[in-house]
Amino acid sequence: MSKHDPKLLLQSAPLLRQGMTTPAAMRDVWIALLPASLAALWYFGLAALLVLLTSIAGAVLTEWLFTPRERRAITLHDNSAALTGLLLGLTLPPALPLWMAFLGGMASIGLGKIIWGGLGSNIFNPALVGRAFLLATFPNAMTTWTAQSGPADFLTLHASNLALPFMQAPTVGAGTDAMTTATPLNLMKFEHQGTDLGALLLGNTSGSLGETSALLLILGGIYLFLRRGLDWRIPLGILGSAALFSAALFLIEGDKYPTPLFSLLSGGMLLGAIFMATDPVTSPVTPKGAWLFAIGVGLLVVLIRVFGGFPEGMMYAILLMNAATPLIDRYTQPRAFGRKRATK
Amino acid sequence: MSSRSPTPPQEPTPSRLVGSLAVAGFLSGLIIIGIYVATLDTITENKARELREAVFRVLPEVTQMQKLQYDGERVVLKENGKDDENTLYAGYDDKGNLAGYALASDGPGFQDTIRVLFGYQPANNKVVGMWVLESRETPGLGDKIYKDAAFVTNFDNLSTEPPIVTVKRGTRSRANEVDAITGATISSKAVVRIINQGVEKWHQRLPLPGNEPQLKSEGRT
Amino acid sequence: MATLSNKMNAYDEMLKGIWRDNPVFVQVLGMCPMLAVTNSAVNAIAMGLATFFVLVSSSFLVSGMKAIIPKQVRISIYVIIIATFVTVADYTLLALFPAVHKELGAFIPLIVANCMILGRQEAFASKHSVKFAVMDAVGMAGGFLLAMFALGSVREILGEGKLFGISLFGENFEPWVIMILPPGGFITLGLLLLLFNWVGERRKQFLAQVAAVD
Amino acid sequence: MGLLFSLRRSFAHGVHPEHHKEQTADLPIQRVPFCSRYVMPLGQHIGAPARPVVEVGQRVQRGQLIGEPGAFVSTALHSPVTGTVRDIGPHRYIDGNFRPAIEIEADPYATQQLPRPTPIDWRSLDIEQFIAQVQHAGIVGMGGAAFPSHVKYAIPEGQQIDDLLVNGAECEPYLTNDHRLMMERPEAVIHGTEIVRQKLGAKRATIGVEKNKPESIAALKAQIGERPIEVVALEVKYPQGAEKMLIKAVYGIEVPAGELPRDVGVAVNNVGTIVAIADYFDSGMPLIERIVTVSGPGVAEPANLIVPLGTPIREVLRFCGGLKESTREVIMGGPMMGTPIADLDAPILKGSSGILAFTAKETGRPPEYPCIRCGRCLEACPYFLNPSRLAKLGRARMFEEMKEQFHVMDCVECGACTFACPSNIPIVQLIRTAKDNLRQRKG
Amino acid sequence: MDDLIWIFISALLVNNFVLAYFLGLCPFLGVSGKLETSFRLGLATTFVLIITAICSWFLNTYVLTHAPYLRLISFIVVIASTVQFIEMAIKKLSPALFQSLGIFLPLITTNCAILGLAIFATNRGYGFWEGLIFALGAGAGFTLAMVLMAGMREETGINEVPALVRGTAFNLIIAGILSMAFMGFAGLFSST
Repeated sequence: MSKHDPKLLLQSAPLLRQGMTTPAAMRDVWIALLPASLAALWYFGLAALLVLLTSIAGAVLTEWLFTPRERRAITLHDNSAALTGLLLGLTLPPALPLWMAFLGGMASIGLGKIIWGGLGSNIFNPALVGRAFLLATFPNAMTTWTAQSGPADFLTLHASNLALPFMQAPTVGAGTDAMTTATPLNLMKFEHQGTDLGALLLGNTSGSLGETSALLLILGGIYLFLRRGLDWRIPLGILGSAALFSAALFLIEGDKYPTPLFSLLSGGMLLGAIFMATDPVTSPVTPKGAWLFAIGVGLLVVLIRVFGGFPEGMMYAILLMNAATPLIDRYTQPRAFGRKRATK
Repeated sequence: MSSRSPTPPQEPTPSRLVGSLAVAGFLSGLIIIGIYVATLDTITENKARELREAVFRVLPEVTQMQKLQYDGERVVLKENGKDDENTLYAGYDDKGNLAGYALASDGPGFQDTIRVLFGYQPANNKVVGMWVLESRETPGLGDKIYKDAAFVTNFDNLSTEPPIVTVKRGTRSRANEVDAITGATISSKAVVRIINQGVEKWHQRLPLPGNEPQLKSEGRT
Repeated sequence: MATLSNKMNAYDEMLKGIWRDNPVFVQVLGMCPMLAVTNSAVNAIAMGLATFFVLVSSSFLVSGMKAIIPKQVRISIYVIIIATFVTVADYTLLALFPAVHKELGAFIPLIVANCMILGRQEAFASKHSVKFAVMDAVGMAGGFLLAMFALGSVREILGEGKLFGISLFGENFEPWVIMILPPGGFITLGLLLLLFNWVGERRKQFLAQVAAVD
Repeated sequence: MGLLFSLRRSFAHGVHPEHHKEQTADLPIQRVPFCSRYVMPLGQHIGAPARPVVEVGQRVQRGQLIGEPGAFVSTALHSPVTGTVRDIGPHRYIDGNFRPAIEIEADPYATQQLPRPTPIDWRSLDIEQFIAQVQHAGIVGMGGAAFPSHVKYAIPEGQQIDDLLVNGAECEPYLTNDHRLMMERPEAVIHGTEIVRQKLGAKRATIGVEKNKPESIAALKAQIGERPIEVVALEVKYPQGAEKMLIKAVYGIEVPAGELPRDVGVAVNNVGTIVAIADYFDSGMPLIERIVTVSGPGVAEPANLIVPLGTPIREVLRFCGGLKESTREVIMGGPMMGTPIADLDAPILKGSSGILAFTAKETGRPPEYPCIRCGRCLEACPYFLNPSRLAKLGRARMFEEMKEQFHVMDCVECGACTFACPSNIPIVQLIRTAKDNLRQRKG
Repeated sequence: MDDLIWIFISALLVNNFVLAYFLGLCPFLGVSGKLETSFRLGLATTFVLIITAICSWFLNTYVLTHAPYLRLISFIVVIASTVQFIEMAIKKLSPALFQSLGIFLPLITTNCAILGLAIFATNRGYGFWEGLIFALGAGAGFTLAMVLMAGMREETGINEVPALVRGTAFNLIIAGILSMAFMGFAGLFSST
């Protein structure tokens, strides 16, 4: 009479799950990046589209190549490789040769992710690893900024976009020099010249594809926040500490240093604070750790921008704090319930 | 694999230990002194030639030079000995007239310390040439401070009164302005700053016109 | 000793340093010069040759004098011997190739601190006959030189589009600047090691397959 | 902060699963008819198993002692029916394994009527006698953990219980047995609370009920009268019913790790337990039946039932119209912490608060993704542990580190982390494995 | 004063001994598995670097002006014996300190960071204070790199790093990316 019931599963509790899944979380980031990506197309035309697509292609192809066959279905399904490619693409200058964008996508995934054991195991933000690699490898191409073409010349392409693989952008002369412009950060660093805040908000300045429009980035951030897709402490901590630091500098010597508002709206500050630093894999998992991390990023950005050699320091600030994340996590373990204080 | 020692292990006396160390040290010293003596002439010659080339590069129309030293009060002749921060070189033309001084100066660059040698004519507050002795600036960008001829020639005739400034490439208009290298503004500025510091340091020390040190030995190049 | 040399083949001793026990790829020794001066093939070879000279001469001397070196102070004496040869190499390079010496700079004296050299004295030269010690040193230093050259040429080819200063891809080649910078050194060596591991793994698999077929 | 706290009484962290209580919340408690065969496992509570005191073939009365406590941390066992002992030996337990049990065949001709109530004068008992009575009555924690209740009342020298906390939180989804009990028998709840409060010498008693049971709260409040009892409405949050979380929610006190509620002067009892005690002292009838919620999408007619202990689960489900075709898994207890049932012929136990049947929709495990350290599990964990780290260390089998640095032994396995994980990582399962390993190493 | 600050920042961040000069790679790759050990090794190295700076300044000022050819050998001998002497002194004076730091000392003396510091300080003609600050910055930079590396290695130790990658190759690539991140410090305080 006593028989084992073969039809019954024996999965252990809990059987209930909340609705969010990892691929869905990644999709949310895609949606949040949509306005900024569309703005890139609006401002920079077809070139932007091509750069974004090639960097995504480089990332996805590398992911596919180096993932063991049996895990491909899962890793490609989680949307993360393509997201890395898109994030990288948004940090690139519009006139970048496409082969470099492709290589950057490969470096992002190869050096930033696969080597470490795939999604979730990496210490550094893969997109920024790709960008740091490109910036160190092709410093000239990566700091050549072109003026916006605007929607009227949507189809215009930069000759440099189509450079042959491993070759330089074809023309370096008066023709291209006329097209290149300085980003707001360049103007600030080297000429101590501010940029109209309205332009910074809307995004009709030069810069990397996804960083120009502060307004649309904030919009994406709000969407992500509402979807619980980001740890609000990180953007808040970064922007807050950066604003305080630059406000202090501005008060000391106003004609030399930028206003805090300029600091927050210019360059990759918002793109980094909202979309890069908040990458959960590479930021601390504990709330206290998130604050420390964010403050560290904020201070480092201003330090590098103001006292360092680069006009923009967001990428380096995030990478450096990524490196410190294991330590931060270790020393900010939450105080376990009923225990005196946090132990390491 | 290990070969066993044929003799039973025996504790050598301390004096033997010290003795063998001393012998080793002595022999090593002999070898080192030997190679030092053997190569000294070539090395000295190499260094002198290198220095001469550098000095001739930064001072136009110079054919002879001599080493000087600031001793705290004035500039005196220094025949040989180690170079230090108070060493400078005077360059002379065919006729033995002073053409200018070659001054070394260093300071932080984009990556590491940059050391430059620049030709200076105190009489008309002019830098007449610049040569980078040492730098680890970024290849392809910062290294243009010595690889980019257009940048180097900026310093061929540059007024130091008021101090030199860098301007955006192509906008050079005044006598004290230097065209920065596109994409390597920091390195360009570093070179200018290093030269300004050098000028500031040396301007007061150099002898007044008329008191210039004479070329001591004729024919010495 | 006679029986020992029958078992050991001097050429095997030499060859093992080049692949199986390669000091860089397998034993991970001498990393500092390996990374610091491999930004061009010429520098890499110059450094490799200087190391070669120091290692082979030290091994020769140490194995020749092993009977008279007291055990208690052997390390100090090895260091003195090595430092002497390094000084010799330093001055020779300075006299004959001042341009190369300028590039290598402080890293020539640092050959003294290359753990591979002291390691070979302690682990091999002090226990074997002169012939084997020299063969071993030649193998190890050869392996080191080879690794240096591999890294140096990869970095120079990608970093400048040249090999031994000769342009390979024409004027328009876009150099990969990172390759001549420190991160490029780390990453390239890491990837080379990865390749080395992978080849080793494939070889093992292949051999296993062959064995299975037999 | 204080104001905020008084407005929203709860603990920090935790999760909000959909509570699914609507299926049974309005169904009055029904009695299940007797069936023919009952199995009473000797060990159905934490602690030592009971020792049988009957023999095969012996006739037993309903409520008769059939097993005596095997140790102090152990309780008595009573026959749920009038009938004959058929077997004393291994029987299927809910996990599918065989465990020692007493099988009783019900006498089909017996009325199964309870004897006339013989109230016990609890007021005259001293604390030791009270403890012995509770142990004799076979009463255990009815919330699911089945910890012998009398053990909680044995307060060491020098300690004093100031507060009796009655746990009516019922935070597990689907379950409504405590809710119906509080609604239908509030007087028994209050009465039992008074008995235990007075016996423990506590000054006050508090009944904590989650806000999603307003009828219960109202019913209880109506019965309090002048007694020093307070009913507290708590925020709806899982795991509110975990002992230490409830204490935190009600008093704002954290019970130090490794210590018991009594160390902060509180004793916690489930409402079911409290009612069982009240019933025992009113009627002399020990624990032989309990209220079970039968629910879940796989059950045809969900219900709240009074079920004699030892009733085969199959019989209970049959009373509820049987399982639907789509049922894939049956759970004893709640969906968050319950135990999967391997064999439907296994019996209802003292700790069986619910029998829940689930379909493919709930049991289908979506593919597992790598941990992206999103931190949702940290925000879920009521014990402020780091589940993501624990799961990773668990995979790497670094158990010592889990214990020393990340306090894995503090985990109560509430499952909130696994519930919250968007990557579908079986976190609590990995933690259980680690804890088992650590316990075995110690043992 | 500005000079001293720049020497410190440069040795600490911009031209980090490990990440830009490749000095001290043996311990960096070998001993950075555990955070605790890494930190202590970093401290001990800093200590030896400071001794080295003092020794090399002394040698440069009083001995090597007369016999420049003895530079290498005298650095090695003097530094090694000074460290040995201090090691013995610590052992006697403070066994606790010896336990936590002293055990690393013999390891460190053969480290190329030590000799590298002496040679760099000499080549650059640093004076006493400059040398000392240089040593302090280099030591702090070494410790920083060690500690960051150890944190990352402990973290990745429990991740599923591909078997083929695990080991030195992986550590080198981590170091490479860290070195890339440190490039962000280039030009720090040199442009103002």
